[in-house]
Amino acid sequence: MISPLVRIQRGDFSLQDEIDALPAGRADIGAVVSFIGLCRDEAGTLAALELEHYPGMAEAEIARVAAEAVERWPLMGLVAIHRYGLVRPGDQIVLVLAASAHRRAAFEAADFMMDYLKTRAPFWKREHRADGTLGGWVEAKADDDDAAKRWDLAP
Amino acid sequence: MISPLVRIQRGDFSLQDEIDALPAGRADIGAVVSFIGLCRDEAGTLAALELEHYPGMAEAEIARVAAEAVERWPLMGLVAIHRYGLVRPGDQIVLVLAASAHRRAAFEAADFMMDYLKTRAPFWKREHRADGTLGGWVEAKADDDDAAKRWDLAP
Amino acid sequence: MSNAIAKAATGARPVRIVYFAWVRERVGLPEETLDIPTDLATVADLVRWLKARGEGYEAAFSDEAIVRAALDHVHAKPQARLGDAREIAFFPPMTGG
Amino acid sequence: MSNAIAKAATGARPVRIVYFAWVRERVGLPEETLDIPTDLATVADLVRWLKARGEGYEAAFSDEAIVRAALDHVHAKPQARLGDAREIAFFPPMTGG
Repeated sequence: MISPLVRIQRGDFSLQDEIDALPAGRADIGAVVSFIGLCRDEAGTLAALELEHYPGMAEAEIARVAAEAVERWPLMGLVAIHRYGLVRPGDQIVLVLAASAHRRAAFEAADFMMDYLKTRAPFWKREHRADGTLGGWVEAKADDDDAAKRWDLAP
Repeated sequence: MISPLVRIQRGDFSLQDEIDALPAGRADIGAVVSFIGLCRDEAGTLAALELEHYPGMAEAEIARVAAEAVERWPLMGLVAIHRYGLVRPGDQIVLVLAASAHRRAAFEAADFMMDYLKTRAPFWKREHRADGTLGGWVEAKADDDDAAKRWDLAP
Repeated sequence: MSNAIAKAATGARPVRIVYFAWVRERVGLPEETLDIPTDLATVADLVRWLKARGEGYEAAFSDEAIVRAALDHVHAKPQARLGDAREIAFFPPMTGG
Repeated sequence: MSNAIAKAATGARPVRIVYFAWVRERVGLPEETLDIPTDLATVADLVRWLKARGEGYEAAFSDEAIVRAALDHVHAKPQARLGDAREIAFFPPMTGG
């Protein structure tokens, strides 16, 4: 079984670099699904999001979720990168990449990784408003818990 | 509603270029899901796949599937690129990219696009073997039809 | 309709027929323009008419349930009416993606 | 077990407690090392003990059902046993991704 790549970092990442780093010369990869989560600002009132995280546990928890994905699906590559610190609207926050022989496994593994990242990875977002004030902590959504629960069923 | 970008081309494509071409400066995109389909060679006996297509209908049919996706999900970007001609093991064949405010819509739209591309886009694969002989036409899989049928249910 | 009258009068109309993948190989050509009888109502009627044209067609359409059709670039079932379609395509189940 | 006997003898053991996001703000510090009574069995027991320490803790844990915990970097439910955990974390529901 493959070793997932998990990185928690302040700086930006490049999807293309991560795809290029997938095992080259393996002609058994038929499907690569990627997810990029970006900092949104629907209202036009956001200056930045501050991402607080729990160092040590963030890596450990995402690695556990990734190990579960590798257990469930026949993956040939699995990458999860999550940023912390200040991100501006339009900036990348999170990347998940799953490679497999067939598309179903790659889609499901990436989808699963994101659902669990949302509900289990120790990160918290706080808003910095465009008017210079500090906004509130972003509230967790019941939707996300429901999404994660989908995977408790045997696939 | 957005206009999906559909391209049928002989040459390769770049996921990064397509992501970079998504509407910049729109801070309402929170999720970008991409799918890349690659030429596989599990057995080590494949020299190349030859992709025959129906010019005119290939574009039209993928555009119809893309229009259906735009109708079903609140998308801010949708790209579908399919190659024809000769592709070698490890080469990219197809790209789908879906951008939305939230991850569920982006995942589902990309997944839907691929299921319909597989079963409705007029492309046919034939094997060229490593020993120089011409292999058979790749047979369609019942799996793919079943996958496409999932979407007939109202979401 | 004057159009229908004109057709009934001639009894045939020219249609471009295109073939792909192993259907193309069995028929032996990628496309042809044929004068088809105007009394062929559906895709299935046209398939039966084509099968009578020779061995290659017979081989291509030996399992009619497998071969797919499109009328003017739109997928069509065997029972679909040919209507005024100007380009009719036949091909195996698709294997793109 | 000699370990259990040692604990029972001292009646307390040092534990590093870390807080995040609005739990950290309400408690008023990011982390502290506290000598906690060895007779605190579960996460919920520890929360009750912390709430007695002052207003900040009271505010942080006012809705106990909302605050999450982790024992040595692993998510833990209120009824989870503290065991020998050396680092115990409290934080709001996560909003990463």
